Amino acid sequence: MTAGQILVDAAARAGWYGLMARSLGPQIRGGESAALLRLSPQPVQSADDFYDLMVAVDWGNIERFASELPLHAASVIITDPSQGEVPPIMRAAAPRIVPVPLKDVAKEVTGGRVNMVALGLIAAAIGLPEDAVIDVLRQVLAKKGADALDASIASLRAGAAQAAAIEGVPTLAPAGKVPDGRWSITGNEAAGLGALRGGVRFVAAYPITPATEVLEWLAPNLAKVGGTLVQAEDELASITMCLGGSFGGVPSLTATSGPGLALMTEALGLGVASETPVVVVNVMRGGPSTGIPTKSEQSDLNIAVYGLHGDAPHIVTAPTSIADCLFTAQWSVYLAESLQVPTIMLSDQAMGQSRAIIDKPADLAFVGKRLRAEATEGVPYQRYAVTADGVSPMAVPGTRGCEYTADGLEHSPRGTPSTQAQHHTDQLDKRQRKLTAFDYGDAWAHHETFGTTETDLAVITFGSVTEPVREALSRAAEDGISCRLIALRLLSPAQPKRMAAALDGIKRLLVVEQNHMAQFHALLRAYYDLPPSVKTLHRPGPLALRPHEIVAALGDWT
Amino acid sequence: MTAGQILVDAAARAGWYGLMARSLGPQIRGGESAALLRLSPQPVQSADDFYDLMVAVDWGNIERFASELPLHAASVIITDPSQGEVPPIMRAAAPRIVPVPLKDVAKEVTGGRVNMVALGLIAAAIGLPEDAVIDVLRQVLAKKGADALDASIASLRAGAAQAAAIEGVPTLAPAGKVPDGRWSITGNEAAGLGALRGGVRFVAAYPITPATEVLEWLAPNLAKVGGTLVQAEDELASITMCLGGSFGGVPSLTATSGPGLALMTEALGLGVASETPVVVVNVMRGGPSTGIPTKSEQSDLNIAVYGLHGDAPHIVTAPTSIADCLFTAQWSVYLAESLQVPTIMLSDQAMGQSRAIIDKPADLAFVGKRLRAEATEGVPYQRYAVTADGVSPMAVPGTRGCEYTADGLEHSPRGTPSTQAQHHTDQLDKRQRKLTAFDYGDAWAHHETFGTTETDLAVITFGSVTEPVREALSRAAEDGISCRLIALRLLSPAQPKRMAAALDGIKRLLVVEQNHMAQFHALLRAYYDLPPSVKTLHRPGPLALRPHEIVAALGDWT
Amino acid sequence: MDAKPATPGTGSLKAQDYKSDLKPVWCPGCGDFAVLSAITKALAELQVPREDAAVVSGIGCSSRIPAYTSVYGFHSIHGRALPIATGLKAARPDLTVLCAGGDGDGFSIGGNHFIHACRRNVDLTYIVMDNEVYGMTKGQASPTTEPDWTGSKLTPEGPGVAPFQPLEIALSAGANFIARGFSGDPNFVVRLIVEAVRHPGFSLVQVLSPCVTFRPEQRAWKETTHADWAPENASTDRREAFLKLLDDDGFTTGVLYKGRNPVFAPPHPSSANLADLEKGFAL
Amino acid sequence: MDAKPATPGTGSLKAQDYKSDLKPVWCPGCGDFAVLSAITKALAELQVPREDAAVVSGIGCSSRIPAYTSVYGFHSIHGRALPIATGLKAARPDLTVLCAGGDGDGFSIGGNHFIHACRRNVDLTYIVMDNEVYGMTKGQASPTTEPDWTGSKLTPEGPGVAPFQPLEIALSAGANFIARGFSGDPNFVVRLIVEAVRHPGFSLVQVLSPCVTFRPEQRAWKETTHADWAPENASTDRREAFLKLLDDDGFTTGVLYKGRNPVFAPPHPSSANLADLEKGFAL
Ligand SMILES: Cc1ncc(C[n+]2csc(CCOP(=O)(O)OP(=O)(O)O)c2C)c(N)n1
Ligand SMILES: Cc1ncc(C[n+]2csc(CCOP(=O)(O)OP(=O)(O)O)c2C)c(N)n1
Ligand code: SF4
Ligand code: SF4
Ligand SMILES: [Mg+2]
Ligand SMILES: [Mg+2]
Repeated sequence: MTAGQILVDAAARAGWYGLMARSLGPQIRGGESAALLRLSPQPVQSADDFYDLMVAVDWGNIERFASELPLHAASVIITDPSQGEVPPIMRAAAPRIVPVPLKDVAKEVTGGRVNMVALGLIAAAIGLPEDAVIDVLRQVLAKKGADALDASIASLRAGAAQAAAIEGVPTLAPAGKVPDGRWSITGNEAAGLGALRGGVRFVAAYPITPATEVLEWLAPNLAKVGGTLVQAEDELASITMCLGGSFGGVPSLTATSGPGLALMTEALGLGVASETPVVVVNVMRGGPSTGIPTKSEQSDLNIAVYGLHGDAPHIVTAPTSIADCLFTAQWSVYLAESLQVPTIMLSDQAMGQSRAIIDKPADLAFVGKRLRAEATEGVPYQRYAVTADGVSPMAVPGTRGCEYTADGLEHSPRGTPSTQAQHHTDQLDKRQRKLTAFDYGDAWAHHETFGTTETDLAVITFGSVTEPVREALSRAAEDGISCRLIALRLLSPAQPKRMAAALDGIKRLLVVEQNHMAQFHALLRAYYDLPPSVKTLHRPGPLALRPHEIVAALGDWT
Repeated sequence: MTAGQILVDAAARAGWYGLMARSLGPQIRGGESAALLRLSPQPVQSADDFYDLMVAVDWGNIERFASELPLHAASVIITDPSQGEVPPIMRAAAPRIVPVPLKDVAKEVTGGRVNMVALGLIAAAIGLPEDAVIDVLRQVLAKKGADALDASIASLRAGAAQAAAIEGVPTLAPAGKVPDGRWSITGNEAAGLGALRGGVRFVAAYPITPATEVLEWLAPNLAKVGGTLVQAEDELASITMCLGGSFGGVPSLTATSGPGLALMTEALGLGVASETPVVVVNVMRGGPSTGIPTKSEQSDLNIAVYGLHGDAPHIVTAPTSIADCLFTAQWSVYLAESLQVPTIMLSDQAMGQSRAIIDKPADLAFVGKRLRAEATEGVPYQRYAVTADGVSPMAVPGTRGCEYTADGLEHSPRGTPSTQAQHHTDQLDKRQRKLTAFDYGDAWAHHETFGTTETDLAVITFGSVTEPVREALSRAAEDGISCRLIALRLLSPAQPKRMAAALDGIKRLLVVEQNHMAQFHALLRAYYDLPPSVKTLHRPGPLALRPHEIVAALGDWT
Repeated sequence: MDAKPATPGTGSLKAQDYKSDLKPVWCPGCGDFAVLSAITKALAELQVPREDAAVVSGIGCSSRIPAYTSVYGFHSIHGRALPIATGLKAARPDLTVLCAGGDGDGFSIGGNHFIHACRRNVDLTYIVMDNEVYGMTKGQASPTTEPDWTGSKLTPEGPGVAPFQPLEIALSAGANFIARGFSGDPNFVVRLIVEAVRHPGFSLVQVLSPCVTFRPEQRAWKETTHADWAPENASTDRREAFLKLLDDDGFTTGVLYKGRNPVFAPPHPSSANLADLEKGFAL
Repeated sequence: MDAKPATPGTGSLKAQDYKSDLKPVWCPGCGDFAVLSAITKALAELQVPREDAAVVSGIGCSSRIPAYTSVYGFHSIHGRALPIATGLKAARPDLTVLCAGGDGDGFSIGGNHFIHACRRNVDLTYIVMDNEVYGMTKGQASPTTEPDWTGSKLTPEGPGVAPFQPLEIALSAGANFIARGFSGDPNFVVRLIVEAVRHPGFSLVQVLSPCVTFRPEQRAWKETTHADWAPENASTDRREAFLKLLDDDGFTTGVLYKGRNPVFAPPHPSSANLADLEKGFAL
């Protein structure tokens, strides 16, 4: 376990909330790496504008990720003088620099480690009770014996002893009462759990960064609840294995990222045409092509919404936070199963691989329920019956009297391949209708008003950008700028009526997203009537959108 | 050669123009089939509203494709009474029905064939000189000997003898002078030739309906001009083989249809990121999934424009007619090579597999010219140099001193993998800039004004729908409705300035396309400012959009 | 899922009961008619309840087969029949899963799934109707086509590539049951399919099935095939099977090999509920 | 394209000249360092002009290799190195084309291209750094991983699938040159690569290349490998090669097989111009 992880866990024990992300260099193992933490007495699921405290154990290759570590004049850098000068790039914001001979301090402790020294120093500087840290260490080092624990505690304390010299680091208020039943979870784990809650019992997997943890969390846990996971030879196989499992009646899911999703689109089209439900959790990373596998970006929106050939209506969802990965994954399974349609959930690296302390999520009723067919004596079963709501009862192998052949060729209601215009139109209509007629309820978007409801200003966003937007809007509200937030959880199909209601009275709209081409803005333009004045704040990864930038974009108008 | 084909060829010899499409049933061989012809003294590249004459040799399974054969009250059906009653579905429009005992007539000729009898009858009914037909027969039957030819001629004449009984079939005016140097060509062949004219010398192929003929035409012809064709194991291989050939400096192309394109998108993303030009001719068919492989539809627009993961700007073109397949294929190669970018040309089954008599196309100057790098002593070569126009000189293996590694990971100007925000932004910017800054010239769209220029009405369309739109607008102009036509040849990237100019003064816009979801309309909304009143006429395949329907859609306003 | 055993029943289902009422789109004389018949006869012999069997296919003439049977079917996309069948069987081990298709579907675009299905050894039977051509797309060379076949416009001088050897590859890749039949000897094909289904793990039955339209010369297979791999003498030793293959002319029919590789494990019985798992996240 | 012969030159280029100035991202001790070295030494021995050689790879730790050389390179996408190399060589037969990557890249996602590259026999050399794991994605089972390896969270009870046998599959699929090396014996790997490049057609060099991070036990390969397939005794007969493989423990190094299959034909010399072709459309 990394020092950063120990710190978050200790903070959690002390009753705080927190968030940890990691930034890794290109080296496969070793090389530069940074743990990026935020701790707070209130729930937090995204990063702040700047880091208050930076502890630099080593400056190697800092130029490769300095821009991911914004500091300001109030920041404090603790640096070991033996590592040489603080590089100019980190001094640009004129932070306060405090030299602490971390390595020397560690050397003076028997079995001392520089990471533990830094940990002790940070804990002391921010007011994190030593007990909480030692509790975690005890658990982490359980198997390593008493000596290891003692050495770590001694290192901690040696570090803490250096904290006196440090001023200006904000300390956290002690938590009144440690809230009960909180969880420590990443977005990828939450997606895995949401899948199980939604009823998924078959998973086919091909590893890819940054989605692998969804699959790795599911592997042992799925087995425990009687499900099956197959490691496939590639993504063509993983998605089609899922279609096979789902055809068999077992809710099925896979997880991937951009390059893998690209390989799945043909099969997703088969899912659409044959009306076989399946869920793909796509954890987005920098693109195009192999791009930047370890960094976050929201640039797979286009392929998720439009990437299937032919007229192929399907569902695209996006969680709005780490915790919401659970809800949205569960909801995605529910939608896929209810509507017999492939559903792509767009998570991203920033949510997927960050760990947060969250309140225990509620248990929800969204469990996938497929409309099943049973045989009726004398009435031949029509798998693709043209129904009013577009959903046709689906027989599952084992159901006597409903034997049918699922088909990716256009077909008659019975499923027989057909080139007839009428069959084509009827089936296209029903596949579209089942999605547009369905009542997605309030979950379609997260709505929130900051300040007064009487405002003509709104922000539309989605995915992991939602949390920094929320933070920005809270701040703006404090400054007297009221704003409505619409964070879409349902990216496709479009919900024009709900959107019209949500935008009622809005004259100025800011669209916030993390990609280069403003894909979300183009999607909104294509399917919604937007207010007269629309601005976009869009930027590709890897830099997170920070609350102050969003505040600034709002400010442009006001 | 089918009787339909002989008829078109004979008409061409007689100085007429013509068009032939085929409609086939599901049987792999045999089963129902129809030859759909249009003949005219003027160039024609699309079907009319109704067929004037229908000769039915057999009514088997007519209900499967009756809707593809629109008749009106002025139509004439010639039917062999031995085949039974004309089915009600074909009598719906109350055409005139003329029974002719085709089979009996054939039987009376030694070696007589019913197809030849029908051919003779049709030729005589429409005023096609017998000489022209016999000329073609002589060529077609060259290898079969004099007896076969004599029998065919006798059949022809026996058929012609029946023509007297037929009234009401419009006859064609004899061509004044037979125009020189005309061609008989399909859209797929034209695309193949355009590719060669553009400089393509490497092709990798995986067969798929209705694109196979592009590859089959290229196979022997490419070899003749020193190029190479490799039959690949699948589309993942065919597109990546093309990237390999193109990396080697040889302009490369493949052809496919929806399902194959879906399998190519990951590799196309690599083409975008590594800036490796390649052309994909995508001949659209009914979708989604395997859909309706033998019928036309324009429903791969979304995947072509948006189907790559990440921010992956690339080019999408569409020919506006069978003849234009040549021009647009050549232009597509030119664009791909000039801008070092994957280019998808969206053709469709209706253009690709129809044969037309056209005037010999002009020879154009659009030959792919890639900006090549040469080594400069002392200056290390930067493959992805950030240039003003976004195009970086590309070294080709064999160029001493410019050795570099192409990469699909985000990279520095030199090509070294990088996760840095600045590198990412710079490269995303340049890859976008090279496309948006380029001057596509007038070819971006086919413009035409029908009636007076002072009109507030326009139609935007693309692809094979263009020709019926042109015909509709000519008719509307005769009725006093003036209209501007903008048929986009460049579907992506968007050309907002050119479009604004083209739409200057337009208040009413009709968007015409052949798919279910109005994909083109959504694309236009996303990237262009459209006039206040926009209507769409969209319908999936397989039924062609007929001129009168387009006229009717215009009429709704007026 | 209820785990109904797919064991022989009372003998009440006849081959005809496994046929649907659809008329195949195949050309008259196509070898695939006999394969369809053989499948239905094999199902009758096995007495698999119709609702407990599924036939999965890709795209091609041969891949049309599922809808011509009266069991569950999935006519999917080109090349992906095997992973679909794999997912189905892994999720629903109670079903009898057949997978069927052509040489193009299985060995060209689907080649990767083929070798990995051989290795993975999920309990299913894969029937490949090999006509050494892409029938559906009007006659191009497939992986099993002879290098000098000049019948396709796409490769007018012949594909020029050594033919794919399905049985050798299957054996190398770890297939657990390997057989070859000829559609002109349909009763033998029935026997091969029955044995394949009964044998645990992944079973390959290559059926030489002439394409009378694009490879009319394949009618001569009647003369060239010879049933020299008697099922009762199938090798259980890979070395022996390899040696047989090295002497094979491509026309030997029968069962080449019956292995005893461990079969892909069925899912675990459920032992926990979600609340148990969620404890893992609690602080 | 000018057809510069890629024949040995004056001996002026050293191994070092084939190295770029980039520092590999690999973990200290990774077997791939030695493979990189071996490639550069082999190029030096062959004296291929730098501008006339290209190394094509997919994605994975091992697939990073092109940029560490100073010849042309294409670091492409996962699994597609072989078709890119095939297209390059088919379009530019004057170049010396190497293809390189990992066991996951080549045998899992790239498995179909692998078998078809073996058959197609384009003149290129494919070097697979086999570490029986997906290194880049932090240690999951690859096709060559033992069924009982429990080191991955994705398959906590082991992948449970029989390992992919690269050399057997290559031989079955028709590869024309098949060798195995061990990164711990780099000079031998140089020899294998040199022979592979010199041999016409498709050459496979599997190099056992330990992943010290996720498969530290592979350090023991030093003891288990044995160079018993002396290149000078390579089989030229497939039967003999199969028999050798049946006795192989997976650790024999050397050249197994050198075939004489016809090499994929280079493009035709140009004999017509476009105007000639266009005559075909004239009425
Ligand atoms: C992704 C994709 N590529 C190509 C095709 C076109 N296609 C349909 S069937 C087929 C080949 C069929 O050959 P085979 O599997 O041998 O079946 P056969 O028709 O010979 O029985 C091809 C290339 C397709 N449907 N999908
Ligand atoms: C389409 C796609 N799927 C998955 C991945 C993720 N991925 C990157 S490398 C790799 C496996 C690498 O294993 P191997 O080829 O053995 O190389 P090694 O790292 O062991 O050298 C995977 C699965 C990807 N980049 N693209
Ligand atoms: S084309 Fe060949 S394989 Fe297809 S149905 Fe006809 S005979 Fe059978
Ligand atoms: S993870 Fe393994 S294969 Fe990758 S660089 Fe490290 S040691 Fe080498
Ligand atoms: Mg076939
Ligand atoms: Mg590996």
